[in-house]
Amino acid sequence: MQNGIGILLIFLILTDLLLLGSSRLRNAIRIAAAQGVALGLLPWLAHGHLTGAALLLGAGSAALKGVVFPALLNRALREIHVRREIEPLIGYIPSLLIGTGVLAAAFAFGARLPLPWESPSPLLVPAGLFTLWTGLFLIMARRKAITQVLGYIVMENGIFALGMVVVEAMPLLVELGVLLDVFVAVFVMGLLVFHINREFDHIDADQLDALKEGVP
Amino acid sequence: MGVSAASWIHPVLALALSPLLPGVINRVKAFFAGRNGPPLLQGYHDLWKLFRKGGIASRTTTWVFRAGPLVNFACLLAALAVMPLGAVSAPLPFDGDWLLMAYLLGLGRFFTVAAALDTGSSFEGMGASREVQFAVFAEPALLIGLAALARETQSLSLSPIYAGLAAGGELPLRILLGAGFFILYLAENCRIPVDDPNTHLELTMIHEVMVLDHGAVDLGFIQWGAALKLWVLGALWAGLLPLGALPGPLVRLAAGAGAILALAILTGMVESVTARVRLLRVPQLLVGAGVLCALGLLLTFR
Amino acid sequence: MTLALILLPALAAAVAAAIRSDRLRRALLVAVAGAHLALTAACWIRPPVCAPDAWLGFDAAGRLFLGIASLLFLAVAVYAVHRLGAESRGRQAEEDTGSLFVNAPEAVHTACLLAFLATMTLVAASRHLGVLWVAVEATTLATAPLIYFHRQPRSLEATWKYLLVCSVGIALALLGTFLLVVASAAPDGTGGTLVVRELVARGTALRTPWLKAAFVLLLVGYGTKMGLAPMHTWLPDAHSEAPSPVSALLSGALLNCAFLGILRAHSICGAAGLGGFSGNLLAGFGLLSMGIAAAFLVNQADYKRLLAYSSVEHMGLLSLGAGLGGAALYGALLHAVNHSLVKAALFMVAGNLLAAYRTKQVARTRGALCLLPVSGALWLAGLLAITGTPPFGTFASEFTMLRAAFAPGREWMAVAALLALAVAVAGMARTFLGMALGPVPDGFEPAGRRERLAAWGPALVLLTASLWLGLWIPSGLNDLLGHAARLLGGCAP
Amino acid sequence: MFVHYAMPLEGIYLFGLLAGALALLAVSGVGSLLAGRWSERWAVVLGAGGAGVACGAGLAGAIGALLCRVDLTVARPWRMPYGEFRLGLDPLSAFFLIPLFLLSGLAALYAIGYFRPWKGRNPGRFWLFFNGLVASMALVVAARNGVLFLAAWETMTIASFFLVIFDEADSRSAHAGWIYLVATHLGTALLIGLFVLLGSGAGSQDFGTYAAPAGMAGGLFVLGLAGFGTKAGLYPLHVWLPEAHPAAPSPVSAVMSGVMIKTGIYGIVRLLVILGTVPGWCAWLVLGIGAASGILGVLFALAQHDLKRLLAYHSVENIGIIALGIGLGMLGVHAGMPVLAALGFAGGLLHVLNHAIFKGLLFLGAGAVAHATGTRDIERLGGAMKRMPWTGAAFLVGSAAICGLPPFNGFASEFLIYMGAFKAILGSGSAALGGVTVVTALALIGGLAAACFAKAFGIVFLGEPRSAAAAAAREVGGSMRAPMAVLAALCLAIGLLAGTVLRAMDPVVAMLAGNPSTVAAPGAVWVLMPATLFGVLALLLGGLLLLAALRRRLLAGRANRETVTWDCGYAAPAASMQYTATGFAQPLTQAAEGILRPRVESQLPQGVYPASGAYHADTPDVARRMLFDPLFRAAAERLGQLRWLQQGRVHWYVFYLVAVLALLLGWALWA
Repeated sequence: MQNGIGILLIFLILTDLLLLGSSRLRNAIRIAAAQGVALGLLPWLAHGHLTGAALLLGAGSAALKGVVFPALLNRALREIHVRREIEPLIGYIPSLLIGTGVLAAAFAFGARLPLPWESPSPLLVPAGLFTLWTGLFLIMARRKAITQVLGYIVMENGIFALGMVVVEAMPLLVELGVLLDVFVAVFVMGLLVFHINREFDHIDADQLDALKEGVP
Repeated sequence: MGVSAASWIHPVLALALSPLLPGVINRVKAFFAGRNGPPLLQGYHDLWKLFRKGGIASRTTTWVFRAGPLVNFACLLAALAVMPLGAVSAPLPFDGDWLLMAYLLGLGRFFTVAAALDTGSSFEGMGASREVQFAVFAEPALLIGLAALARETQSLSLSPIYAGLAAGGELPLRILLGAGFFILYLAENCRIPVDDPNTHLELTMIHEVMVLDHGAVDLGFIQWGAALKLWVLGALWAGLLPLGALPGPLVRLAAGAGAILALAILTGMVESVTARVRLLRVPQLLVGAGVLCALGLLLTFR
Repeated sequence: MTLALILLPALAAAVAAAIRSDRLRRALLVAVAGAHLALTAACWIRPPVCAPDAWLGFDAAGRLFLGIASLLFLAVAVYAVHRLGAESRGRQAEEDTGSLFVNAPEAVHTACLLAFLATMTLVAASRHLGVLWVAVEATTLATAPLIYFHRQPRSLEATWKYLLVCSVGIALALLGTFLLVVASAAPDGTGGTLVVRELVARGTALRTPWLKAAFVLLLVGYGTKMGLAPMHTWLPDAHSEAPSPVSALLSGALLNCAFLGILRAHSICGAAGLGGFSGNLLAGFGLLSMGIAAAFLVNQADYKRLLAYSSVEHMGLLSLGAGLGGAALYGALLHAVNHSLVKAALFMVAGNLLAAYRTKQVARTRGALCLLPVSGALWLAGLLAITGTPPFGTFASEFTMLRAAFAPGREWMAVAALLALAVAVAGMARTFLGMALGPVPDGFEPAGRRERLAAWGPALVLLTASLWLGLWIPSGLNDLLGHAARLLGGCAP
Repeated sequence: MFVHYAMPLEGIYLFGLLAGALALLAVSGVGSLLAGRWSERWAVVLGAGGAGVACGAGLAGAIGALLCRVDLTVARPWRMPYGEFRLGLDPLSAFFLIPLFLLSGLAALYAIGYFRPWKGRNPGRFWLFFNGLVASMALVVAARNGVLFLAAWETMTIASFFLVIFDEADSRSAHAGWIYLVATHLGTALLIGLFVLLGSGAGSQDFGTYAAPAGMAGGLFVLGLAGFGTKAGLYPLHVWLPEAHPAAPSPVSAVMSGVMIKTGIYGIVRLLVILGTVPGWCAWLVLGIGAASGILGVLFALAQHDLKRLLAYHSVENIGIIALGIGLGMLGVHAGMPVLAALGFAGGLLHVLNHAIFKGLLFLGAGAVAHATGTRDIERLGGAMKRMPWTGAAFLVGSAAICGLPPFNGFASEFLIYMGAFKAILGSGSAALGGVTVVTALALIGGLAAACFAKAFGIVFLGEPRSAAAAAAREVGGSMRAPMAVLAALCLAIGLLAGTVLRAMDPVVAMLAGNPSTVAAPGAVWVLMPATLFGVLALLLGGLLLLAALRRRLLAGRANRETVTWDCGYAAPAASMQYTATGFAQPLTQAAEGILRPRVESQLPQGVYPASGAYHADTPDVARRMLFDPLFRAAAERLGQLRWLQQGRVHWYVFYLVAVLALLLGWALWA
């Protein structure tokens, strides 16, 4: 079990680094999907035994993040003919360097937040935080609106990973509500991306800067 | 020395003798100029003549124009009621009476100025403007000087002040205030070096130009008022002399009147030896008077 | 009762989406709003009893915020019906850029409005932090389409920013919620809980570092939604681009919901003996928000953005009051009520001005008092109310908070707050007066043009309510405020 | 004292009268607004009638309360945080209520005629705010609870604010209104701090429980001085005054300048009562500010050529004189010189009453002139005396009174302050110095004021009209004349009966000068207002009548001719040849150029036969130009620099989130 979860978390971190370095949107979507599926296993691995709730939840999130979201995003990609993230606000190499730095920080934070009980894995908190940060970074450092949606999903993955450790404190209903919200959020974002593409003939979020304070 | 029958003599004396003062001054000036000059009693002749003439006034004017001379004259009458002479108490003394006196002069000035502006003449407007300007500088000097006297004699009414002063007191103080009050006397009465009462160029006049349009009775009251003003301020100055030593109120009154006449002679002399200063210099002159009075006040802080 | 309050608008939303006839749908909107307010009133008069560990139920704080939301919604519903009636069907030109656009289908709009009410009710009702999170995120999702009612680039951009920034923020709040479970769990990892009452009861048993981290995440997350600087950046865009009725609801009701979330977290920290920690954070964010907002209020060129920044400032004031604690918390709750009333009214008046002048530019809006006598007068009254001038209620609440702030050792907070308020007054007064006074610009119909009752009625009602709260606080409200303040760790003055 | 402490019953009656007046004001204001939707006539009847009756009742109540020395407090619960309806009526309040109701009532009567030309607008809008203003002012004076006071205080501000911007189509009113609103708001901010600190000791905001935290009395007094001084118009916080007063309709200017700014003085005095003792330097501060306000106020007045602006600056001057009086009083209390204290406070407070009367009169007069000619520019007026004899006579009385000339009321109050100063001078060291300061300042102010009103009255009312509008002026109607007549009569009456007025004021003075026994003892206040003084004044008037009679006799039966003004031989005197206001004041304004910094546009005559020449001097407020405007501009610039925060990129917005989060988490977990 320990190894299983350890491997899974390593996988999580590596995929994050991949995301930081990948310019092809299609790849990025695949990676995120893979994360989602992997996370679906997490509750099971984290608690050894298989409660119905954990199963349902894992399956649900895996399905959502592994199938629905990629389908959504790929469809969007097809509609708007965007292949890749061209000249991101922060280049790939710097992104990776920063990423490694933040990974270290994540471990530091993890050390500051020791799980009160014997943790399924010491990697859990750092990996979660790092994934969360990766998502945020994608939102901050990439131009395409669709990449930002992706970033949001990755960020959700990170939070989900951290959430799994407390799965049985979270009532199933609430967890489902959370999943529903995330789904609708991503769905609406996707819709907006369509609209942006239609209105502006591009989906470069950094060019959406009509609303700002003119200096008097 | 409180209010006595003698107190009432001073106002009468002032009314009677004041027309003499311009005559005296002119006579002295004439003497210095080597002329005979007008008779001493010319002032009385003028009044007699003016009070018997028919009036003439500008169409522009209103009742303010006619009220001016009367108010001014009434103010001086009231001022006489609080003005002691020769250390003889005034008829109606009270604490702070000098304030009333100063402000009565102010009231008179205000109405004279108003009357001048009522004609709408630019000359008289000019004179009025200068009059109020000089008053701004003269007022503080006068009050500071009186404050010095009050502090010196520890009393708040002219009569006790001058009574106390007559009994003795600081010589330097008397000299400083004497000089200061003399300048005020010249300025308030529009004498040389501040103003030239018998010039014939309107642009240079102050007091004379303000009364250009007045005639007959009004002019009479103006001239008499001017003479009274000479007297009142003269009395203010004369009080600084140590007349208290003299015996009996009547003698002291006589001495006071004599002092006022002497001041008139002095004025005549000054007028004949000095020239009129430039209008821009006048404020400096008055500020100088203020400084003298302030020094006097400082002397009392010891 | 509780469920009815939540389900009524939710179902109505579904129905509204299906209704074809505009007239019917609008009638439904107003009717549901009225019914909801009636239920709310009933819930105020006889609070429904609920099990201690129930997830849903209205405690004092919940009832307070429910009341605000419900009252505002009715007023806005009436106004919105008027505005929708005035909206043109086909393509129309955007006020300032002149770009052509069409409106989103009105059915969707109405449905979203009702859904928005449902989610806000859920927020007020939730006593379980997980449910709270779901509800708050749901409000975001329900409002995004509302902001994008005018299908034009600027509002699209605003919607994108709103959705992205708020979703990210609230996601952080979710993480905070999880950490709270860890903080509350027993050593063996079981027994973690998210029921607020339960958490408060456990008090100091909660794990400090986890609780601290949780609070920071919740504060940043919900603070984003509440519009605390520097996470407020989405707010001016969304408020200025949304149709005025929606702006009114966002500013008056939505921000409060987020504030409620923060208050819940704060009360837990207080119970755990970390009141100082959370209090200082709240006060700090409060002052920062007030300062930054004040800076943007000076020489603000767009009057809807102006109102938005003013909301940021008042959210800062609320946060400051909550942070100061004690009677200031009472003041903050009272101020939440007052601010909602006034700000909603102002946004509705702004809507009238926008409709009349066809511009949001302050520079091109002159002589409102002559062009729209009623709206112009309300605009000035709103200025006085929003700047905390007695006898408006805002003064009472601000005075209560300032009085608490003048405690020894932290007078500087009171001074800083007063300074920010003064800057805000100077900035807003110049803009508002310039708009209200002066001659009507050429090309506009002269004064005396009739204004529809529906256009100014709701604003007048809300402002009057605020005025009334400045003259006399009804005992019912006073008790409620007191209870809520005590519940959240404060006290009544 | 003739009447001893009142039976509570009387007090209750008087109090009821007051409360009734307040209620009536509120009701009639709202009623007038509603009635105005249907009939202008009824709006005026309701509004003016309500104001008139209420002010009458209030005046009666206030005078009664002062004479009976009522001192009682009534409290009703008020569900406001820290709030309570605690109203009090003591000599101090009663005294301030007297001018308040008097002037407001007369202004209401005046307004009827003043607004008659404004057809087609709901007059209720005016009456709502006017009656509201009066009511709130009365409430301010009667309030005994901090929250209630502040509420009334700000209501007063709002009401007057709406009256200032009453002419909403005038774009300048926006500017005036802004300055006014901001200034008063800043003042109120200070007051909030003051009241909170005063109440911090006791848990309540009840004046009775107020107490200064140890060692903070001085600081609190400064706080109050700044807060109340903003409303009162003390230099340099007066900047709103010369903007707002001219912008407001004249009856409102009269009330604002005559009464409303006095609530600031009331606040300062009430604060003195609450604090009990303040450090000595506070007295000096008040003296200094008073002197500055007085001298600078009158200097700037001298340089104005908008009649109402000129009067506004004179309000600054007179507030300065009042401050001088109060400062002397504080000095007296501090130096243990009860008579000095009594004189100072008595003079200051009497000047409050007097200024209300003559400044009200002057504003109403100025309003009448503007009403008749359509202009307030002195340079375009002239010859009004012939056309508006009533207004002219009233204005003349007001001018003499404001210059402190006998026998009018201004002289009485300035006399007291002077006497206080001289008492101080007779005394020792520091007090004497204070005395000298006051004497010098007052003397300077007196001279300058005389110059200024010689100009204001002389140029506006005398000579020939300087414009067609001025030539076409007609006397105003009875409803506008009557108030001016009443006020003019009061100027003279108080001037001659000041002693009696002072007797009535004795309990007020006793509250401030402390230790009533010394004040009430012989040799106290009114003894220093000696009967002889009034004897001399009577002599003055008698002499005047006598002289007038004499003149008539002398001129009887003689030829009295009329002709043109003597013009140095120039055949056709024209109105444009007259001295202008600017020219009249020029010697003095030039002397004070360094302070006034006027903007001069002059076109000197050119050539041998100059075709034209012009001289125009404009004197905007220096405190505003040199202090506040640059300050506000700089602040706006600094704040504007923060705008890059909102530069439109959503990436940055998310970055703010992340940065804040990282910082706080770090701080939470490590610190």
